[in-house]
Amino acid sequence: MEVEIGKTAKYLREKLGGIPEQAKKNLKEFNAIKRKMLDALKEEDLTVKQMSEKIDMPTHEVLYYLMSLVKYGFVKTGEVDDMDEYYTYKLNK
Amino acid sequence: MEKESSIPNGTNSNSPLGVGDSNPIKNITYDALVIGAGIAGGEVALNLANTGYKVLLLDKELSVGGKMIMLSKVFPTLDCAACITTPKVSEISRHPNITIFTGSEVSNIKKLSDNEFTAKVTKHPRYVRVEDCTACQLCEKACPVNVRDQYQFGLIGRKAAFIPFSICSPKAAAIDIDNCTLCGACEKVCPTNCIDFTQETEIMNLHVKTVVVATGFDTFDAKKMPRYGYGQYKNVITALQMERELAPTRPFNTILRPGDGKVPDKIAYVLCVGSRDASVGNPICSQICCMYSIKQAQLLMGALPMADVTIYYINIRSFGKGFEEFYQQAKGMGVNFVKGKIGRISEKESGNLILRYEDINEGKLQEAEHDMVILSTGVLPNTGIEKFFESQTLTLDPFNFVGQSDALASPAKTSIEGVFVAGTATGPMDIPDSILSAGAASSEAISYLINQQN
Amino acid sequence: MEKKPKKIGVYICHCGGNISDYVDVEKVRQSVEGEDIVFIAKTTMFACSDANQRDMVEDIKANELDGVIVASCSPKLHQLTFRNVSIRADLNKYTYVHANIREQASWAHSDNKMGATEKAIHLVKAAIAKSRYAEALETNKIKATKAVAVIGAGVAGIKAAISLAEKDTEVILIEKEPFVGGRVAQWDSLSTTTESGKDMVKRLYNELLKHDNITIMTNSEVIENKGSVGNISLKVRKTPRFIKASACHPDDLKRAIEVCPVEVPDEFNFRLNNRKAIYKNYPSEYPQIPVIDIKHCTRCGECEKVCKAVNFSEKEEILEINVGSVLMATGFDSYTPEYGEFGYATSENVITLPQFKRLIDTQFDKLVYNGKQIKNIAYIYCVGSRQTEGENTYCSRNCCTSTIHAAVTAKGKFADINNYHFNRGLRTYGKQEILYADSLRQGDIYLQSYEDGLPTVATEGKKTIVKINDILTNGREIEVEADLVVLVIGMVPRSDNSTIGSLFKIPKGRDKFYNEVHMKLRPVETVIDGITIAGACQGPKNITESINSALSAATKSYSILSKGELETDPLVATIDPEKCTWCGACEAACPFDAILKVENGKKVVAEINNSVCKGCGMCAPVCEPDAVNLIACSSKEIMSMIDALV
Amino acid sequence: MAKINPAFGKELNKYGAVNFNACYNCGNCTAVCSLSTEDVSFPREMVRLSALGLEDDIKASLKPWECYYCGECSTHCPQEANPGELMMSIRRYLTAKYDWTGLSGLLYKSLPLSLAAFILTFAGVIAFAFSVGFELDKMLKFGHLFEGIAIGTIGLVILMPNIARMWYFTILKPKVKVPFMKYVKSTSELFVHMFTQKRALGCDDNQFRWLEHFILVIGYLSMLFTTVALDWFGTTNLFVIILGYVMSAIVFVVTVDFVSSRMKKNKEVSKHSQPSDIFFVVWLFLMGLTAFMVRLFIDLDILEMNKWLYIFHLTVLVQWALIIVPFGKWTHFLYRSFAMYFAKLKE
Repeated sequence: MEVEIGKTAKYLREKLGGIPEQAKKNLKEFNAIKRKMLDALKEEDLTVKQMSEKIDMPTHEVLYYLMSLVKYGFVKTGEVDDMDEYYTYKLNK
Repeated sequence: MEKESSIPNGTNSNSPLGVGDSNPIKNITYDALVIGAGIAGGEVALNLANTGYKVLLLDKELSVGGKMIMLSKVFPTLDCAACITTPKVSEISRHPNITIFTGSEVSNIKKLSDNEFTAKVTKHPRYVRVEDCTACQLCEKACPVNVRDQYQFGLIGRKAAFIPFSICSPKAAAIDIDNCTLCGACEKVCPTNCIDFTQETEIMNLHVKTVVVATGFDTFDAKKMPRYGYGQYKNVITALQMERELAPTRPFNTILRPGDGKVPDKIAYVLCVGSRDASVGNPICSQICCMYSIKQAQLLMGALPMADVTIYYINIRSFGKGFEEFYQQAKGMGVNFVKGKIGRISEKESGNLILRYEDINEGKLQEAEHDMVILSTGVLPNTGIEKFFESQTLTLDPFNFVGQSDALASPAKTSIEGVFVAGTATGPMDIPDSILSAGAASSEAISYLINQQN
Repeated sequence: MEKKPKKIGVYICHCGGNISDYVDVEKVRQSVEGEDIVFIAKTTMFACSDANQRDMVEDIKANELDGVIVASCSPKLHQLTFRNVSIRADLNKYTYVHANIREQASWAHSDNKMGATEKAIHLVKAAIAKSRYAEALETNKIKATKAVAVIGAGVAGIKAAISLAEKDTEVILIEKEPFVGGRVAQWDSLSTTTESGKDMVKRLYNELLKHDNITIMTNSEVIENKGSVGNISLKVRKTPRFIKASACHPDDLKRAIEVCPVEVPDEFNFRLNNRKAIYKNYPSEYPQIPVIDIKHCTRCGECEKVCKAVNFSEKEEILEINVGSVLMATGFDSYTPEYGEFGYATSENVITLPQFKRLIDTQFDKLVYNGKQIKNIAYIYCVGSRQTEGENTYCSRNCCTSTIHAAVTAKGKFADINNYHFNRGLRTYGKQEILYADSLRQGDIYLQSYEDGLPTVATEGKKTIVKINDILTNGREIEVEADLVVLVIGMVPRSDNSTIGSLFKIPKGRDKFYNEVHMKLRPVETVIDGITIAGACQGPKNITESINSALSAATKSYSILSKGELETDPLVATIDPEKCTWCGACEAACPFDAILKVENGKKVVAEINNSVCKGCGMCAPVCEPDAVNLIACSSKEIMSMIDALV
Repeated sequence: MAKINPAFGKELNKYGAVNFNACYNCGNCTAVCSLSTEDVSFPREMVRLSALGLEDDIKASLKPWECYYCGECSTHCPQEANPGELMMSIRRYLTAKYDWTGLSGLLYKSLPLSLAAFILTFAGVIAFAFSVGFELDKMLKFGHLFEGIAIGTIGLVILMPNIARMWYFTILKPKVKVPFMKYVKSTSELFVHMFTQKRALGCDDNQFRWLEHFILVIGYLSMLFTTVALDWFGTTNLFVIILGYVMSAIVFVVTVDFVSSRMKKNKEVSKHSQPSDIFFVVWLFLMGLTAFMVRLFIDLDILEMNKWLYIFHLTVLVQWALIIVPFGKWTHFLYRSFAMYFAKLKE
């Protein structure tokens, strides 16, 4: 079987007969969370706690996703509060 | 990077798109096989290569450098670990006598005669042709998937097409096939067309004259001590996770507690988590936890000048060269040392943690509140290596580390003549001791090789 | 002179925050990119990483650069790394210039970010100035002698010798004492094995004998060292044994020892008993020939009467040997307590741990000291280690385990003894923890103090009372009436380190033990090329650790010499014979004896021995007529650097 | 100033202590113990005192009685030094030390001696039965009389003096000053603990064990009251009869669970059970069971034909009253409550 360079994913997809369910689910979930978080940040800059209340998600998960979004360049870290405790996060425009 | 194609007696297995050819099992031959490309295995490979022997250096991870390359700074000199490992790693990967197989495993090791070992090498596909990858990260950018990054101990996410970490070697992307949605986005953006989903697991027959086991160590799984709440209380983390938070390539770019992103200011270290503890099956001392905790405490005091750091200990084991001075220095910097093992940790609604301990100096039960707790988890053997030896038994010690047949006079010798052991595969040790142990294994292996030639 | 302007590349390293946390690396880059010879100026997260090294090679090749500068950490760490980058890019490695902006800027001025950046800019500019004049140089190639002198025949030295000999390398094993085996020969019982120390030495010695490329020299001392790596010539003084090995029957020798009337304290048994002037420390000792301790011998002639082998006409010999590398395995000394320290020398019930170990090795059934049966033994830990007042601030690493091992052995051997351990926190690291647990289970009692509340030893009549404020019992004062107090003395650098060490110019650390170049990168090498260190001369170690370091050092010494040829740095001093007036100032200033006085036909001038000169520059400033020039540190280079700095 | 006595450990081993020397003083046991507090921290202190053999300090301490042996400290001990079992052994040791007769100590340390005592009492009962010609009425009458006399005598002659000695060791000798009014005011503490053992509720995951124990104590005391004060075997009052049935049934049913767990040794608490622990529960079980059956046989009117049953019951009763109550584990019941009372005084 000849496979075209640059289109090998298709080959494996066909060979496996589809995409692993878990991977599909995980991607869907991440995209939803990403959208929710970015929408929330469109309105105002938020700390982890505020985000947690706003999108109803435990703070530790908020931190994980938010920091991942910082890593991917969607979000950036803002100022720290007066107590030097919590940072706010904002959209990276 | 040309390494992968310089395999003697073999064709380049990664040749693209040769789909359909049923891969015949290749034979490959080297002088020495070094299992594990951590700091000990790397040192052995270098020593052997520098004296002219051809070495196959093999690691199951995607990068060489083992645990050390993941660390922040190292005690007692506070050199950054990367500054020490990266040049070594670079030397290893450039060396004409060393061939590196990452993402690979070895099994069925048989001793046929005195200078003749065979083994089966399994090379898992990376789905990236390493020699073509420029580590441009465009695939990483294009990949839509987000999963927990194992190289950051789950503190942050990464893509399914990813570069393991910034100083990894080989520095090339890899595809996490379990989490990949096979959307092909990475392929579309790759400027060198190095992504190749047609790659398959390769099996090779290896012939070598000597084997060095440098499989390193594992750390204690803190979840086995529910009374410390690891996994349940999000602000209880392990020292390796803190190591990442402190490292130059840190996930949060500052120190944050993972529970809610607060900058911690009362930090506690719990020593002897899973070491010196027969009740969890590991009665021996891990030898490094005191020192790495003291080191992290010093780094934390530097990163967060207002923070309080307390280390709860049974005995401080600062026994090595410059260690005691390093411990005294930490005391001088204001790190609190409290003698008493932590009995239980409970969580408050704020995410802060209550630590229960007996302050041995006072003989009194005490409770202390901290906003972040680091469990200094102990060193455990990386089990299973003995199962890969077939014709003769690789004997283990009572703690399941690789046994030393003549521990005092020839510490690198194992129960099988011609198989040597280096670094933490024999038991807990720090970096200098691992390197010395690797030096010893190299010496024995070179002598063995010379002896067989004569 | 200059054909076309130079093109260089400058790489400024973040050092993953080590530099960039304090120095604005981007600003540094901007302020140097405009310099005339700078063709490329880049910043990088880790200059030393494989990826960046690759980039550098590509940059050099693609842009045909004439030289590169990396502004990063100390050149001690990575100068070599980047010189090698130059080589891979087909540049002469001496066109590479290193700027240290970590130790000298970011670390030194972490309180002043502006100033640190400013300084870093100056340092990089100075490096650019140097690079302007940096010339391509050729390394010197020298032939190396494939032989290693191993100094010290303790277990580390013996093991290193065996390992080198196995690698087809000539070995000269030099031991100062008349017998080999060092400290390990003094112990019967060793931890983690049933083999005695003496048996282990015997086993290793027999292995030594199997190799005919090992020369064992006992009673021998190095007294002179010349040359440098690859070609080192040593003078060794060999003190005679005064006994001809071949000539005599062992029984006669035994008689000779019996009849000797001289008795001197036996150092081998830590002065617990006396030995004769003609002696062997123990029957199976190697070499298996007794020795006459000529310092104490009265020449009475009794031994000569019973044994033909005694030969007082043997003379001291000075031997010259040539080697390519020297492996130091000279070991350690035990700390000698001060007079009165925990009752040492003032109370007759106070002995040291080595003495105690000899005591239990030499006694059976009952433990008796000074004619008294011993029941209660108090061990006082950290005597001479972890001192708050005193020089030895370090931990001696293996005394905790050694003491517990002795205590367990004693309890196993003698009925009815009680062990009391007055410690400062047990350090039975790693698997040694099991021994500690065993000792607790057999009923040993541990009492702990901190540095500010050490135990006291008081003699009340015939009793010796040890008191401690025990932190394990809420700081209560606890006392033990001890029949014997054992001082757990630490390891200290050997008293003769200053003589033999300075002969080889081996640097010492804060703890006065020999110092390695880098604890993790080059743990057995010293800054003196070709001189490696092994075992406890580098710092406290147990047997396994000593052997590991000995084998590592052997590997290093071997890899230096295995090719038979060495490259040496061309960075040496040169003498302009025209200007030189031979005043001798340079010779006096040279720490490496690299300057020779020669007559060149016309006049007496100084000459540099290139293979010995380290290019340290000590000679240059003392030369009044300015006849000394340092290659790669020419006045032109230095002056332009100074200009850039100020 | 304290002098070490390393031989003391061997003495404690005779009371059942196992491997406590292995302790390296990390304090984990104190830290995991849910009853330990800043002011009253244990068990490590007791382990340390035992290792050093500081006997006077152990005798002066009430801490051994503050422990209800949930076993957490032993489960989590990194050195497997069994601090929980050590506390138990110290309680046995203290019981022996409080006992002025010295018999407790002998019985704890020597199983043959304990067995001999049981056999001797059995012989005594047989001898008595013989002397009254195995007449059931006489035996029943005597049995009832014996109960009253034994309670009084043992209380006055053995237990009261022993409590006094406990008070001497823990309050008077260590020179703790307690105003008289405090003695009066604190008495409530004594009875609350005696009847409820409420402190044991503080032990983790221990609610069921506490409840079982509580029911047993109430059942036992009520059975005692029913048989002694209300003359259960002699009464015709239906209420008393039923009460006796219920109470004795409670005693033997609950003890079955206790015995079986001792036999299985599956819980930390019962891993190192000593004969004295087993005697205690087994005899309690036998007391409940035989009393129940005796009354049942009376009601079925078949006791006359089964005199051996009553002799058996009487033997159990006599052994209980003469061995286990004054010198055996029964005394825990008293010492614990008094320890709480004295602890209150010390506050």
